[in-house]
Amino acid sequence: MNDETNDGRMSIIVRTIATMMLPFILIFSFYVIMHGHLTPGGGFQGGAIAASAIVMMIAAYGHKMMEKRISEDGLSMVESVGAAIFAVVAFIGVIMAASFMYNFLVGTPLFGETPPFGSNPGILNSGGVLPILNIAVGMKVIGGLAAVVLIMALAGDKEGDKK
Amino acid sequence: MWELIYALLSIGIFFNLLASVGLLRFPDVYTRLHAGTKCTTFGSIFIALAVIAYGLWKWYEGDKTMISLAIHAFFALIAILLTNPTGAHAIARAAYRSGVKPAKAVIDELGGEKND
Amino acid sequence: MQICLLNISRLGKEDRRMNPFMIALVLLSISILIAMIRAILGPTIPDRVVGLDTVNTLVIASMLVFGAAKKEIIYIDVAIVYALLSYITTVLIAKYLEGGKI
Amino acid sequence: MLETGFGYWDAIAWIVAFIVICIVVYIIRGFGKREHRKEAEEPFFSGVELPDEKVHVKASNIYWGFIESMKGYYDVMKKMHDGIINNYISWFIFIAVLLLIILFAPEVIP
Amino acid sequence: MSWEVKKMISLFGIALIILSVFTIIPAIIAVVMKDLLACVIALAIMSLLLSLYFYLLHAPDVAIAEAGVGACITTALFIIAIRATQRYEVEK
Amino acid sequence: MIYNEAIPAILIGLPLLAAFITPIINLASRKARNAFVIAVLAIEELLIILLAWHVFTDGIVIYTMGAKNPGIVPLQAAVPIRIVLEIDGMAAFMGLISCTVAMAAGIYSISFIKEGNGKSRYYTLLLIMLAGMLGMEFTGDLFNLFVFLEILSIASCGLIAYRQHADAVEGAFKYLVVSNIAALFVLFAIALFYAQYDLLNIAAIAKVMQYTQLDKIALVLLVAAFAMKCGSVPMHFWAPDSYSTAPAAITAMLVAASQASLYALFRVCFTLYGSLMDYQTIGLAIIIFGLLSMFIGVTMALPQKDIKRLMAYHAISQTGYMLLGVGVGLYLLGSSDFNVYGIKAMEGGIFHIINHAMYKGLLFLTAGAIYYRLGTRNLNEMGGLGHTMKFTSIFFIIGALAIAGIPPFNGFASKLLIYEACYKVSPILSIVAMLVSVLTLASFIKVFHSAFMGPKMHDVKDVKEVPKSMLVGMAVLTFVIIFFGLFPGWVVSHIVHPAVMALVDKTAYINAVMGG
Amino acid sequence: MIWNVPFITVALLIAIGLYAVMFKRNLIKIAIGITIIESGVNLFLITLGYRKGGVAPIYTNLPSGVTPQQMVLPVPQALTLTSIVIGVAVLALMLSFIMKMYQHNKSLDSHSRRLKG
Amino acid sequence: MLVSIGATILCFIIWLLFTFNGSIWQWDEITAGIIFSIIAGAITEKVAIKEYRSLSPKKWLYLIAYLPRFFYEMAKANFDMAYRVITGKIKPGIVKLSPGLKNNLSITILANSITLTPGTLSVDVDEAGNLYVHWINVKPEFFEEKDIKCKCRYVCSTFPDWARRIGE
Repeated sequence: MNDETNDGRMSIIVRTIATMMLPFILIFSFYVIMHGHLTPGGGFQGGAIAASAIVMMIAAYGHKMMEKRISEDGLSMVESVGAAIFAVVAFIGVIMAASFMYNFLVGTPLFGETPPFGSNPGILNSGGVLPILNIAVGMKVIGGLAAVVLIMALAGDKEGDKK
Repeated sequence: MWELIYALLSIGIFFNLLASVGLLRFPDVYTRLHAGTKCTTFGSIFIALAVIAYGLWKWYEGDKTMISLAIHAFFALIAILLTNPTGAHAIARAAYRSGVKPAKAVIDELGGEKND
Repeated sequence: MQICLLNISRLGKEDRRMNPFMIALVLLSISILIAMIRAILGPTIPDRVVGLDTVNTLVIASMLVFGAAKKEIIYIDVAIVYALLSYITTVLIAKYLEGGKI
Repeated sequence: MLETGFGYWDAIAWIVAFIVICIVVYIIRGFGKREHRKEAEEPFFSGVELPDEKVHVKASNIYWGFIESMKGYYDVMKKMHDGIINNYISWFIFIAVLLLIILFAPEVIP
Repeated sequence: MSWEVKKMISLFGIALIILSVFTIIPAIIAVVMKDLLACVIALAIMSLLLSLYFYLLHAPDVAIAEAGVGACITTALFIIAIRATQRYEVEK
Repeated sequence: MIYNEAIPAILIGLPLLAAFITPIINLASRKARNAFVIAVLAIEELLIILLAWHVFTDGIVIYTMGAKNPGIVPLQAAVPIRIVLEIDGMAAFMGLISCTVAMAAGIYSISFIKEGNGKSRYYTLLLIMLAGMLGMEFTGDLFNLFVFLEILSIASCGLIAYRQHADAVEGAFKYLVVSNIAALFVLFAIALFYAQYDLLNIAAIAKVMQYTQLDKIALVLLVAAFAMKCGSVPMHFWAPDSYSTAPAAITAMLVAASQASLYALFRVCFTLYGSLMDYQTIGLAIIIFGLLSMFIGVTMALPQKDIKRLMAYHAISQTGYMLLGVGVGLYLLGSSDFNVYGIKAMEGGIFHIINHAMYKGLLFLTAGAIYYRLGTRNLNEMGGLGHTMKFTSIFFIIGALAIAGIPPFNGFASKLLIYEACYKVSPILSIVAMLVSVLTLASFIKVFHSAFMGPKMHDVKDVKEVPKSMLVGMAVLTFVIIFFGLFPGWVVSHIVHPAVMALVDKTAYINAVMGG
Repeated sequence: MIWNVPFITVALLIAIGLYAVMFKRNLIKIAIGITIIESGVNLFLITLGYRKGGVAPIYTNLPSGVTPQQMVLPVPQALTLTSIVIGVAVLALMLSFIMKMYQHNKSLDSHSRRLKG
Repeated sequence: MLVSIGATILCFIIWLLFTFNGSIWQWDEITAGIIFSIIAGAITEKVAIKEYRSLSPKKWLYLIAYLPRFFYEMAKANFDMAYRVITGKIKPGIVKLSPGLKNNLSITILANSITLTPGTLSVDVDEAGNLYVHWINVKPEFFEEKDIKCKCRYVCSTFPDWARRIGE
């Protein structure tokens, strides 16, 4: 084996295609997250796709190089912030004198509209708190899954060296 | 219009079936990759084209939202085109590095390079 | 004693109109079956991965076809997701076989 | 006051009774001869002199006799608690199947 | 084939039967094989076809999730674990 | 007051929110993080006392998630659509246990868990675990039960393996595998219910339940899964492994968590199936589970060398008492004897739940204190700790006497109820229970003798008393034990009896959701 | 009979998974077995929600002439989604435990355990 | 920075195409598109290793001009493949090519083109830009040819030139 593989990088072709596909996958995952209340998908699915993009970069460039660029602490922080947003949104319902998880955004300019029922293209600006919850879940899933894979890759690397 | 779709679909399915048969018939990884990559990519392109043609046709007939069927199918096609050959390359390289030598090979210049 | 799952099944006869896309779906399924034999038989791991790769592409094609058969735009999204992600599986296994650190 | 169906249980009364009995015992103890203990140099109950160094009985030695006498039972138990995850799950599935049989047996066997 | 049976079978039903076979065979392979990497590949195929199954049963939401998770994350986790441990199942 | 109504949601939501704010606060300072966590746990304790008081005086509390008016269940097409929290006497009773143990464990952890990179994550998982337990107890929805069950088991596995010792990881792995399979069984049972009735709400299912064959299969799956999660013999094997290897504070939490599974078991038997079920068969099965748990647990505890493993076997044996008590109640339910002594047996069993959580939590915390100073759990290497760790030994004595059922501590009161009620059914049950109690005392004498008595061992000379926060954590539980021991009558009539009646009275539970 | 094919698949998947968990000594095989059981349960849930001639339960995607009652039931899909999420979390935790155990025991055999008795 | 701006614009275009549904876009779609494109661009900037230059319009035109040719070759490849699958006549071997490309993007384009065109499959590529190609039907004339450029012509007709035009 030459130095290239020991560094944990794959061949030029794989790396180039991975770099080209990264923005494509990311924007698609954001599309899935953002349109979660209109089309199939939502926070978890979009987050899993984005985390897969990061996994792809980890595979193509090796986790050592990726660790320098995205630290696991940063990913954990993204996860915590996402979960905290979710809980805060849920609690605002209680503060507004209604119940937990109350959809308090209905009727407001932000996400306030109600989409018509039936076959229609759908309005992005609808659904009340649902898009916000989708974004929060998406943040949590991106951070969580990417951090899990990164941490496990680092731990497994330590094992591999010992052998 | 249905005739065009039938034609595109049958070409696509023919090549996909061919790919599967090729996978079974060929002797080693590299030749199987030839079948598996080229034919499935080509066949899938035709199937995607059939879907795109269907979408455009329905759009032309007045169903406005059907245009997005065509656009999304187009994106799936681009994704297949980008990823399939790269995946084949990755597998071939991995196979070579993990020690699978090409069967019945008349020449192996890569092995000569690596062994010295 | 009769435990009949049919009582709770909502499955039933589908629309039997001969949609060309549905026929294509069945033919593609047979194609997948043949490709899977290679993935199962494959003497070496790369052989299996080739089978997996082929099955991936065929499944994407089936999804496109089914989406068109049902005239559902939203179903195509799933195909795109698969087209984007199936590559990653291949790359990961290839990387393991190369001996690289994942 | 806790009503048990037959009688009553009151912790406070019990404690009061306990303290009273303790006091009574102490008082009775006070009637004994004080000189006895001082005079006796040798241990009162056993004939053997206690060793100087303090001995601490190890935990595994306590109840040795009990465990030895129930050896057959403990051998079976040791075999059951073998620490293998497959067996844990097998037991679980086995119990579920057993419950299923018990519940369905009246229908199958009239 | 009798008329009754023919009446029951539609193309959708045929697709379901084929897919059922597809999901079971990789599952058996994933359990039986000694090479854990082959098991993981079989598991990936099973997850892929399960996703197609969900898709045919009109659950695109679940199909996307199963695709994102089964195709990528699960395989990545298994491969990392196999790399950190050992590749072949050793039976005594 | 409108916020008064929102207490159930706050009880579940607050730990979740706090769990994810904790890592952010940790960036500022560690002391602030500790204070924050303890404050959250104290608020939880306060809120659960308020809620329990409310429930015990006014009856069942309903909370509908996401509705404009959460106190009322919206009936759309005669079926409750939204997620409903339903807190009856039993749920509030279990909530009291969970919050108290969590508070003690949280205080204890301040100095017990060494500061390091992961301590904020430790608290995150602790709070999630609390939320999981409370969710399991409060929910009125079967699927939520499954979700919280999984949240609980994942968080507790993460905590068991927190120190990453070889043993700890193995215990956590076993617990994870076993509990995940149990959870999948539960999910399958839920799917069977959904297939037949298109419902997920417990009360709604209970109302339309027909006890078909699929329902029987679901019953078997649910009973097996929850019986395993609460650690009854012969599905208890995971319990010693994971209890003995977890950090001590987490073991105390695990005891409370397995009581939550016990609660789920009772909820399934009494509320979900209730009068439809064959009481005698299932009741007898539970009694047999209980007897086996009691006897095998205690006999396996006797020869153990590992102090926490010994206590873990005792946890199994004590779970047997609860199963016995409630099983006798279930066995007699519907017959005329029930009002005479069936209800007493159930009171004993339910009272034993709270007693067990308190004294077993205390015992595990003292074992943790010993481990904190000595660095070992092996009883053979201990000795003479009573000279230096005075408070710990006092707490240990109290816990040991309570678990052995020595008056005037709380264990005696609940055991007395169980003995007397069981004697009426069959004297054998009572005799076995008493024998187990004697053996329990014997094995704790062994622990006390080896660890605290005797000369100061050479290698443990510089052992000091543990830090204050650990003592406070133990003192909280000790206080509860002594209080319950001194006033068992008050506790039974004001807390336990409403819980028992809530469990027995199925129609009230259904009517609270579905309307008269 | 033909419409019970998904249920037979579910039963077989669960049986295969249970076999793996009960009789395979390799720890990674146990993880694979649990994944298979979970797939079976997920498939069961989705199959229960299916309705003949149904359409996907997307709010903005109801074709004209189809009533909401003809949608495939959405609740089992939500349940399955939750179950998948939980499955990933459990799998990640389990595999990291397996890696740690291998580090200590140098073996993937379930018989090489430390805790027993 | 340049890369991320290019990626952002590309992302925005893709977003617009994804959300197009027969009628003109709503303002909210466009706003969300801008926001998420910028986020995706920023993540690309942070995560991706900048190894390719953004494409100039001239190269895009070359790419479009290249596609029909490529498609023709692909069709040829598949009929060739069909012939080989049915008859089973193969004569495989791995040969080395030195097309003399320096840029990563052009090497990638060339390699992927080779993979999809008649009888060839790129197996390995080293850092110097040499390609190792698995050839399913090795022609004897290949070995007699000494000139590197002409060697390439046997395997991949004029693709290196196209790849150079597009990528470099």
